[in-house]
Amino acid sequence: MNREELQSAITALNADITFEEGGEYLTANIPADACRDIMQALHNLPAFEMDYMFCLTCVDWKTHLTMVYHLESRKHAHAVVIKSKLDRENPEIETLSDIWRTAEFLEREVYDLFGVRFIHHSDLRRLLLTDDWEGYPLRKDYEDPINMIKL
Amino acid sequence: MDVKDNQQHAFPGDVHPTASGGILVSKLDDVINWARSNSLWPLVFGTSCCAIEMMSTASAKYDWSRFGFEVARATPRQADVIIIAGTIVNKMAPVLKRLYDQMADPKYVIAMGACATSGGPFFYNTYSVVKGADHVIPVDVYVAGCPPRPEALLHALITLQAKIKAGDKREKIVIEKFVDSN
Amino acid sequence: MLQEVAQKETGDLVINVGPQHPSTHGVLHLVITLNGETIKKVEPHLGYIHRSIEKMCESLSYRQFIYSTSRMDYLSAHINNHACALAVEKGLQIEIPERAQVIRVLMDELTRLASHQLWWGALAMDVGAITPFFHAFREREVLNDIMEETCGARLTMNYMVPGGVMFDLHPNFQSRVKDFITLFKSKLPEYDELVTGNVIFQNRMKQVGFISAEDAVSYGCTGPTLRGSGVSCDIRKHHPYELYDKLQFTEPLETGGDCWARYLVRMEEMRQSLHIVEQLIDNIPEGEFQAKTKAVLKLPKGEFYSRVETARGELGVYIVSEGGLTPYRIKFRSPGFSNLSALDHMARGQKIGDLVAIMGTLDLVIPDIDR
Amino acid sequence: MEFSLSAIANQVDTWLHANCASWLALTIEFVIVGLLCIALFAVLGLVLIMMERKVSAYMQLRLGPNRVGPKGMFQTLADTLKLLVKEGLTPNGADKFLFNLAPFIVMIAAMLVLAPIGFAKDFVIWDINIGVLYISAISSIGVIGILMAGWASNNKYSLLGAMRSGAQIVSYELSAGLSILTIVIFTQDMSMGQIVASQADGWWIWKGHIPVIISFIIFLIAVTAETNRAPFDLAEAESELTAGFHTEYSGMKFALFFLAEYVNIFIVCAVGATLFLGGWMPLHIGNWADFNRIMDYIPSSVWFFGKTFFLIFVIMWFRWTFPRLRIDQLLNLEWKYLLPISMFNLLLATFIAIQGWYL
Repeated sequence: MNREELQSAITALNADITFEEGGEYLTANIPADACRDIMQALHNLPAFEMDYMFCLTCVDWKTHLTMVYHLESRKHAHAVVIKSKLDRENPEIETLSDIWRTAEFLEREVYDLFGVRFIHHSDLRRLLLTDDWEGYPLRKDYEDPINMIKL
Repeated sequence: MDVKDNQQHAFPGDVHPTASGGILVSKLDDVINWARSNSLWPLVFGTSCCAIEMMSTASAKYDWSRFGFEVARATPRQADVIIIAGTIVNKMAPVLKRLYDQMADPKYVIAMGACATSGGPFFYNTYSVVKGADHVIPVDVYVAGCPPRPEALLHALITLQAKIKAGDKREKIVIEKFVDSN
Repeated sequence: MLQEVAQKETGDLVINVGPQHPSTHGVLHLVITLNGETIKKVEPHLGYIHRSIEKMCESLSYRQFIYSTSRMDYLSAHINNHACALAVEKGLQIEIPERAQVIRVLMDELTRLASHQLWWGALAMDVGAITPFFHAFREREVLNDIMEETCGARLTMNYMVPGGVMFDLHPNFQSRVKDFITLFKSKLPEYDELVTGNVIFQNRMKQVGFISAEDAVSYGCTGPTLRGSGVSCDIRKHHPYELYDKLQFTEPLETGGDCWARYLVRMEEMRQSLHIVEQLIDNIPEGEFQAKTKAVLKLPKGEFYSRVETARGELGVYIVSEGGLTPYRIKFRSPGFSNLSALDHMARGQKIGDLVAIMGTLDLVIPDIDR
Repeated sequence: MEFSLSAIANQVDTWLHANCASWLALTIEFVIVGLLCIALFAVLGLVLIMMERKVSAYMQLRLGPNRVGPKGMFQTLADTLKLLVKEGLTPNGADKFLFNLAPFIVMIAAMLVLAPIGFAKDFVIWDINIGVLYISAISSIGVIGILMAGWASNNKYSLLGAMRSGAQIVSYELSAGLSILTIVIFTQDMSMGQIVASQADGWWIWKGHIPVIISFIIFLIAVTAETNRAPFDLAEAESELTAGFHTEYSGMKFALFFLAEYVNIFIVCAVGATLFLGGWMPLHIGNWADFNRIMDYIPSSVWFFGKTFFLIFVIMWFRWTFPRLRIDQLLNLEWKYLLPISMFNLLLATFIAIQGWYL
């Protein structure tokens, strides 16, 4: 599918999806509570068959957090970026680790560094930092006067 | 308190010169130091890039086996020198301390590369890097470079040998500094 | 404490492998649940070399941050730098001169060769044969010398900059690379003789660490790990960058899905890299080695994603720019991270010795995983 | 006068008996033999470790130790001295008594096997008439020390290593024993002295037909496994179990394990040389009297050590060439291949012996 076809096909999944202009990949903003259904459809429907999640990350926009998923279909060779806005104070989103197994570790990393809680994740613990670490270092307002020497 | 007085009442733990019978003991010490300096078995310990250069030092081109360093032990109990090859982060620091504690005396430490010396390229704006391995364990020899060349590591090992042969223990040097500064 | 309790209840043996352990190639920590010698579960604990590169990059300029990435996957330092340079160039929308492209591809492939040589030696050492390690380093040192001559460093080169490469090639480069090609071609059969043909080695590799194509894709495995399961995934083929669409090379595929398949894929990749270098070494065009760029780089507001094929798989660099001097957020999609997540799946039901072999064929570089 | 160890031994014996009471002479001889054994072990350790390092360096395109003393000859001396004065740690959770006992058991077991081995013509500590049986019995005691070390260390790696070692040595004892039996069948004597004497007209490896060649190969494989050497070094398995059963040992206790490994190699190679390559017996070819006489001029001890060191080199060659086997492959190799082959081989040997087809 090319970009336009993909856009119309994804719009058909959920009416609340908006699209961003420009960018290398087609970028869709989806509501967080519908995330799991849309992702399931993107993975399972033969028209999409997005079997490969090549990136999962989060961006702190100071007012809110945005989850960013990069998906690709190995069969159809099309790719899409899915974004989902999260509340900064209480970030929660359904886990995708049972759809793409790679998400299990990537979500743990995001939990570790951004504090996003993934509901129904089988093993949500800190991955890179020690268990008693305070705060979420990749957030923009993270301060650590002891360890961090600012330049 | 003047300097002379300070030297007479030396720092607690300082080595007192023995009255007599020193020749045999000091000769034995020399022999032991010779053995120790020529048989430095490194611990297999590498955290990042420097570990690759450490492997290069072991490889045929640089060949640290010439000096008898090639018996790299995987268990800290049998190692003499720990070459900190790479960055030490906060999560690793307790492990490094533990490894050091597990080693049998006498034990020596080489901080290989900028990261182990000072945090190197990861000094600023990082939240997890220990700014120098000497915050965790005492270091005998520092090697500069990111990563240091194998020759630099060999030089560090030879410097450590010279240090052991001279009989200078870390504690002694610290004490001398203390006395001098007074 | 919890482990002790679990141990008493189930009779399983829980052992910690790492963070300091010869087979983890760094500071990976694995908690392994054993039933006798058979592995029931492997749980990786990461972060023992988490150097917060992503946070650090947020305060470095677009020229500076590239240097920290060569410390990430230090065995493919050039390719890491390349990915970052590509992402920045995407933002700046600059075309780089053809000479620079050729140099980049040459350096990438030489790095891949060096990385695979080290992997080959380390894998053999993991399964107990120490000698191949030294044979691999013999050829690797030649490559290191070539790198040093042109880039000024043996391992972490920092040679690729936005707009091209930092310096021009050293005058000796061509002749030395040609010498290396003849040398390595004569040594490759030796590699096969020493390790590939060894019956013990084959037995240690075959039917070990199996992962099916579907699972491997789901785990996000890339590079030789996925190609060993028979899925074509080479970024150089599917999303060609620089000159790769004009070059002749094949993507080696094996369908076994076990360690042996991954081994064969990597061995063939070495030959393919050599083939690519051979095509380019006589055809380096004259001209500029760097495009004209401003002294201070500013990326427009937006998101830029570049993908390259490192020696371990797909590396993605995701830059979010707010239009400032530094990236607003940067994310490295490292190949090792996803490959590692499949370790538990591959190792279950195998023996301890197999775990070492599996980790060897995944070719993990821990700083690449932890970043 | 030609050099002969037995002549020296006899002179000492005669002198002692002439000057002392017989019980005193015997006691002094015991002490001398004990001291000689310990000295031999110390020298063997130094020489073999140096040899290993040089052989490995040669295989790996390196130079090996060459800085300490002339040509690096004092390297292992420095290592030994250092280990002597290094702190010997005992872990907190360890069973202290067993932990400290284990290295000595391994070492003593290795020393005991020395008794029936003839180092030169008529130069043997105790030519017991069941020498072969004695060797195979004593050499399996060492594994108890290894199991002890693994258990007492209170370390999971050590335990795994020790268990592996136990399984391995118990299995490979069988093949080693059966391959030794082949020679016993041909010689029809269990005394090591008689076995050497039976090879005066040709070593068993030449005149023993196919069964001896097969059993020689099986013997080499089995003893490599019994001494825990690569490719059967699963008990140590550096890349899997860090250092296996001696993970927690440091200083002198570790040095004992290290030394015992090399002494064991020497002993199994000495046994192999005695059984298959004629021990101290010079190379004799049929009735070439002149040739045989020239060979006799070379002292018998040189023959013995030459053969032994050749076998040691072969075993080192294995170590630096082959990858390690996995534990199940290791046991499969023994129980599914080596054991049936050696049993069949024994049958074949018996048949040939009954028919009297050997020279």
